[in-house]
Amino acid sequence: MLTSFDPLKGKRLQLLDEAGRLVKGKFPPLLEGEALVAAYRHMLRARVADDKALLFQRQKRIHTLPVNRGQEACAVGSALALGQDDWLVQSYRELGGLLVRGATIRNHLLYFKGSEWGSVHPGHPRILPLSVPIGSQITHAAGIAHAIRYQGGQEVVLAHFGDGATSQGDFHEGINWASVFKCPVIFFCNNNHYAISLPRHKQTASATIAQKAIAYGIPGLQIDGNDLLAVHAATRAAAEHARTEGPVLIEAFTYRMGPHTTADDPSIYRSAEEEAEWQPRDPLIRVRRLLESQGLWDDAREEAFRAEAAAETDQAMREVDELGETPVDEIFAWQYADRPRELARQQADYEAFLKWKEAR
Amino acid sequence: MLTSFDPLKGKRLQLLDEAGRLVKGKFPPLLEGEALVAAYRHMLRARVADDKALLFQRQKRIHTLPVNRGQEACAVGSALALGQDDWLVQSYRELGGLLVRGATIRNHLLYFKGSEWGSVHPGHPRILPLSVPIGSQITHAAGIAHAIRYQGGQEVVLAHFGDGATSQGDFHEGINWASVFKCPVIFFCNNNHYAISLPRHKQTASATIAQKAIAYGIPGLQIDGNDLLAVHAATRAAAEHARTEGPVLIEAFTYRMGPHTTADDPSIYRSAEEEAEWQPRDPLIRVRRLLESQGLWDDAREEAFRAEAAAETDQAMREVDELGETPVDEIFAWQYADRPRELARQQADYEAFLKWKEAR
Amino acid sequence: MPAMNLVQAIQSALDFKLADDERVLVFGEDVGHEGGVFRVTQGLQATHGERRVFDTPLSESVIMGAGLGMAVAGLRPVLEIQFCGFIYPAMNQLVTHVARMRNRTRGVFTVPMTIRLPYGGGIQALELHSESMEAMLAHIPGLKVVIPSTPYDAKGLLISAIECEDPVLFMEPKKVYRAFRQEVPAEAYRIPLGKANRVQEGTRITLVAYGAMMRVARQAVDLAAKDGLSVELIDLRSIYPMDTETVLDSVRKTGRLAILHEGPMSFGVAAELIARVNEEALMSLEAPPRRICGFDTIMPLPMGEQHYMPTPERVLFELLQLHSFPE
Amino acid sequence: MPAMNLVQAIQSALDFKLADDERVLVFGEDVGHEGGVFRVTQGLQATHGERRVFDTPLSESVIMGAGLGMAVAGLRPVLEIQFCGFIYPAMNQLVTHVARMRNRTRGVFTVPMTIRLPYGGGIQALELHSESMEAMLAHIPGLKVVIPSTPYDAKGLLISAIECEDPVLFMEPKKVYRAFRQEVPAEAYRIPLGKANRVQEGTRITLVAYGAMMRVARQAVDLAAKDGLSVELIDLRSIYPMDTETVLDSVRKTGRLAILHEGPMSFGVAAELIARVNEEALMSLEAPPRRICGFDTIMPLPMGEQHYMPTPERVLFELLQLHSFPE
Ligand SMILES: Cc1ncc(C[n+]2csc(CCOP(=O)(O)OP(=O)(O)O)c2C)c(N)n1
Ligand SMILES: Cc1ncc(C[n+]2csc(CCOP(=O)(O)OP(=O)(O)O)c2C)c(N)n1
Ligand SMILES: [Mg+2]
Ligand SMILES: [Mg+2]
Repeated sequence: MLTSFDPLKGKRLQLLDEAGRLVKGKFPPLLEGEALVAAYRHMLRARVADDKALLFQRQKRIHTLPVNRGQEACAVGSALALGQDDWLVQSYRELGGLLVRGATIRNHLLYFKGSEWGSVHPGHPRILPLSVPIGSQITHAAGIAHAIRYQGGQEVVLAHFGDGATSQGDFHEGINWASVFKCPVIFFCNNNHYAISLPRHKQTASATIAQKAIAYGIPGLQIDGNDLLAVHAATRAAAEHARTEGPVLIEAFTYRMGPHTTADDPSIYRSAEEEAEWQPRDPLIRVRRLLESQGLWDDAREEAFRAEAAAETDQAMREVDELGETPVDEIFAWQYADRPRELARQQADYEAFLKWKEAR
Repeated sequence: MLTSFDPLKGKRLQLLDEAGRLVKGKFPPLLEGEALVAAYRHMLRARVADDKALLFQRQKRIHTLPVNRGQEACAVGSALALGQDDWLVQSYRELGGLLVRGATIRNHLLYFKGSEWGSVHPGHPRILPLSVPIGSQITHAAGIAHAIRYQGGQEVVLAHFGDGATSQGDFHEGINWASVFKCPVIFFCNNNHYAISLPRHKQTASATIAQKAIAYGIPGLQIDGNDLLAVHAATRAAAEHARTEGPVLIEAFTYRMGPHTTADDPSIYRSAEEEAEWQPRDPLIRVRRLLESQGLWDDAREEAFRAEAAAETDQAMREVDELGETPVDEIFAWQYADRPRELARQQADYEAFLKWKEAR
Repeated sequence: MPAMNLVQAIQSALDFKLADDERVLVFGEDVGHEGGVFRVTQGLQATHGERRVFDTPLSESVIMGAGLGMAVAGLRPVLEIQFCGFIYPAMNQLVTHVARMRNRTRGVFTVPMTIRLPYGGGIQALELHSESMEAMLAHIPGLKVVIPSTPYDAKGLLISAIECEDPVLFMEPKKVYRAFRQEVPAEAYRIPLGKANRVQEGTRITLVAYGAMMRVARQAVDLAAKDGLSVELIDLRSIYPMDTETVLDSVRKTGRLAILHEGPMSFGVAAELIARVNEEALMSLEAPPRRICGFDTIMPLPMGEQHYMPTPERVLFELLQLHSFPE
Repeated sequence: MPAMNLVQAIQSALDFKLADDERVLVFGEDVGHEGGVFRVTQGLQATHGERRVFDTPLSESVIMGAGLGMAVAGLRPVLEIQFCGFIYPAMNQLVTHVARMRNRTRGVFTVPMTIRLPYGGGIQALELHSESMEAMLAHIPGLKVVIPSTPYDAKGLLISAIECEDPVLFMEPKKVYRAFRQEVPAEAYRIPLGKANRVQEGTRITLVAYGAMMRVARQAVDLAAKDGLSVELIDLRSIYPMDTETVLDSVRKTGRLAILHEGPMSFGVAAELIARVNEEALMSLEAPPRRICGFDTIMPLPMGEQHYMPTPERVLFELLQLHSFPE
């Protein structure tokens, strides 16, 4: 698959079209039957949690957070291609992928309420905490993959980032490193057409992001990022390649249907028409249609699962609502393995203040 | 020319072969007759100055400096394609190009003896001081070119850098910027096959550096960097393109015949055989052969010019030998347009020490 | 005089300089069409055009490096780094080129460039959206670093920064952006870089602060007054060069010094100021100077942030401790 | 015991840890086949193989970022940044990830990584080959910064750094690399991070230095002794954490403090130390502490460097001034 897609030919892999019909071609879908239902549930769960989180933010129960709507196929389809021991190096808009790997909605809300414990996932799956400095996580993926090769492991690393991230030096340096050392990384670009307000065509002058792979002598392909089956198949193929040959760059052509974060107002920089155009391409709709056409899903199941996910999210929010501020000791305890005298002193001073304040 | 060279086809532009014969083809040489003689003189002058500088360094009259031997065609051929008002953004191995633009051998030696005045060229031609942090100057070229476009100027910027520099984030960010804003820059990579000890094939996994242009949607071409005519023609074509369409990436395939700097020992990392292979490809030899075949040059002229350049270099060295240490005031005077009280105070303290020392 | 908040005052300075000087360009991530994530540059592109006010790709190193190139070519770039926590990718350009160009070329090439840098915490923001790293920046030879605390100062200092022949880091306290309004002249005026401002006289303690911490300081000074403690308050305004004289004058009078900043304590601005006061007025010090600062830890996420950010009460506590020395 | 110079001592520590712990990898620009531009890693690739000791592309940001990735995946990277002046491209990775990972993930992911960083001037080098920016690095919460001054200390500190569970910047004074030899045990030993070393007792002045400045300090102390002035000399060794106690003990005895470093004075290490001494021993100070430092300018090129770099004579001058206060 990887070699049959020349990034300069303007092709884009699609296995499931907007009407929810399987595209005839040489790549049979890898997700079928109950596995496909499970995948859809992941997407739907992420969608519900994301919608609710936006609401919770408006209620000031959590703070500013990125919005995932529209990119669920990218996150879920790619994460489903990973094995248990593979690594997920996230950006910050891959909620569905985190859930696939065992992260919880509770932790998602906890993080955005403002606790470091939100990055500590049950059972410590191999998920790096979200990465705020754009593009910087790309180099971490290269390093983890380097370690895997060194240790003779068979794992791969899936690194997510946006179209904006491709302008950063770290994108370039990270992929170059992985290419030179043939590290097992899938570089997965969620090209959602905007970096906050900057449209993709002002971000870089290359016709595609996939073609940037040529700069590193590695395969690059553009896929329909709203097509769960294409995302999954491409990531599976890339993982295979990564394990034996080295890195791959995938450009997933998608759209951020919501605002950049809850603090953003997309109406300033994009038209209602454009948003409307992407509406029917919603990645959930087409999987649902396919499942329905196969008798694997229906309105009742949709209702029931949505209600379940909503209840789970509400419950998680209530739990998080209960939590009080970060204990003072934690602020000092986790910076170093030991506690340098500087920190001990600052803590003692601060605690003296707290005592005084209480006594006053 | 630019469009006829697909960087993925493995072609390399050559107009003058190793035997000093013009290559038949669609690009007639742009340097002929007396202009070609002048170009050869620039190369030879740089060669002589470079050889002597190495010697002066061994005599401890100057400090560590980079060695140019082998790359004279790159520096001279490209600089000769510039007009009076164009900008030269140098790396640190383009002595020939500096001389073309009016810099002096004296300043070259002065800089490497250790004076900032070595970067101040007579008449202030548009030459940026050499850039030590690898690749960083690439972004400056983009910015200068941006200013040119903003001001509606017709100038172009020629930015030199090495194969090692292509691994830096600034290479990527600088070219991306220039591509997005269609800035008039010629990105000229002196691929001399080594970054200190690291061979080119360990620097990046792409088959050529030229193909990295595809990542930015701009033309990229590989040329024989030891071929003065190819360098010149490619840079001229690139300048034309830059003025109207935006940036171009040129990969000049060349070889650093000497050590990285006077502090380097290349025998650690490359074989005598390899060095011997490149000997006959010396960029000076083939131009000289061409000139001789056209009756424009001979041993006598060679001798005479070499002697002249040697005398000039010796004289420059003697002048620089005379110069004493940097006056104290200069260290404080040039940091800011004004002199912050911090600096005034530090200077006063230091001068008090000097006075005390003298009195002791 | 119109009443402006900090955002409007900065906008007004930018608008003035764009109209006043063709060499001024304003750019950065999202600063053009959108007007910046804080809307500080809102409307400027509409007024001055896309050539003057524009969006850049998401790459801080080339924003800084291209800015240097423009400056060298004769322009006066005013660039924005979206948050202080994102200055680091541009650090190489800043230290090795922007700060050095004048000295390296003996004035042939200079960098009259302004770097706008929203900074500071207390806004319950995401990671790396709340840092205060002015000490790191002020340690770099060749840069000037200024931090306004009010709309009035912001406008006057920003115009001076843009007109300065050297690179200036203009750090904007996000927490103050829309916190209050103040009368600010519609026309242009300048406040010299490198001058502190004694905003309130007092007799027993000298309290030095700047930026967003000035509001905290004012409240603490009021609280102290209620406790009968008279505190002299100085707004440092400029971190480099630093107006040591104004602080020295005050310390010679009060004998006691407290310095308040958000950035990590160790190797911070407070340490530098203490060193300078030692050098020139040690014998005036009646008590150990107190540093009221952020901790030597990363900024906690919002559920812990209130511990990190100095509050008026914490400042009061420290002032009382300082006052009661020796005890 | 073999006599080793600094280069050999560092090499010996690296060799030991490579043999001792499979998780240790050594990499950076030119460190593999060539053995580094200073030949510090010479022979290590031959002994331990290309998988353990290797060359990287010329890109500091990914050297740092990939190092972090390796550490998170369970390895113990020991990476080299070729010169202190080239740490800036890696600054973003260092500040926003390396220094923060443990705290952000409550210890799930940690970064036991050592960053070797040749630093310092006085070697008539090219631009950006002589910087001393330890204060900037020590201001970053989450990092440890150590600087040996002797071969013996270097070996013991480097082994401790590699075994440390947190990221350590190990700064190597280039000027000392081959300056002298010292007896250094062939076997492994550890010197704890964060402990200063009182290398010479004295009564009238406490002089604190570290790294390459220790040699200058020793000479100055000898000169002072000839002038009848007894100076206590402390090698700080660790910039963060800083062993304030050892300095305090000494200052309480001598009453006078001088600090010597190469880096720019303002916002430097000396300021921090003065602040700490103020906080805990102000009343012991009989004279204003003196900072003997690099200037707030870029390092001049070699023809001016001798002015910038503190010399034994300049230190002596400052010590005498300090001693004669008040005059
Ligand atoms: C180094 C850095 N610069 C700026 C920012 C501010 N910022 C946050 S998200 C963002 C846009 C990212 O765009 P993209 O990479 O396309 O990802 P998306 O948000 O679209 O998923 C910017 C500029 C940042 N987080 N890090
Ligand atoms: C940012 C940075 N890192 C490391 C160095 C040290 N260094 C100086 S030259 C060099 C190799 C440069 O190789 P290349 O770009 O191919 O240029 P060449 O020297 O071959 O002309 C290195 C690593 C540096 N100057 N700057
Ligand atoms: Mg995007
Ligand atoms: Mg090279």
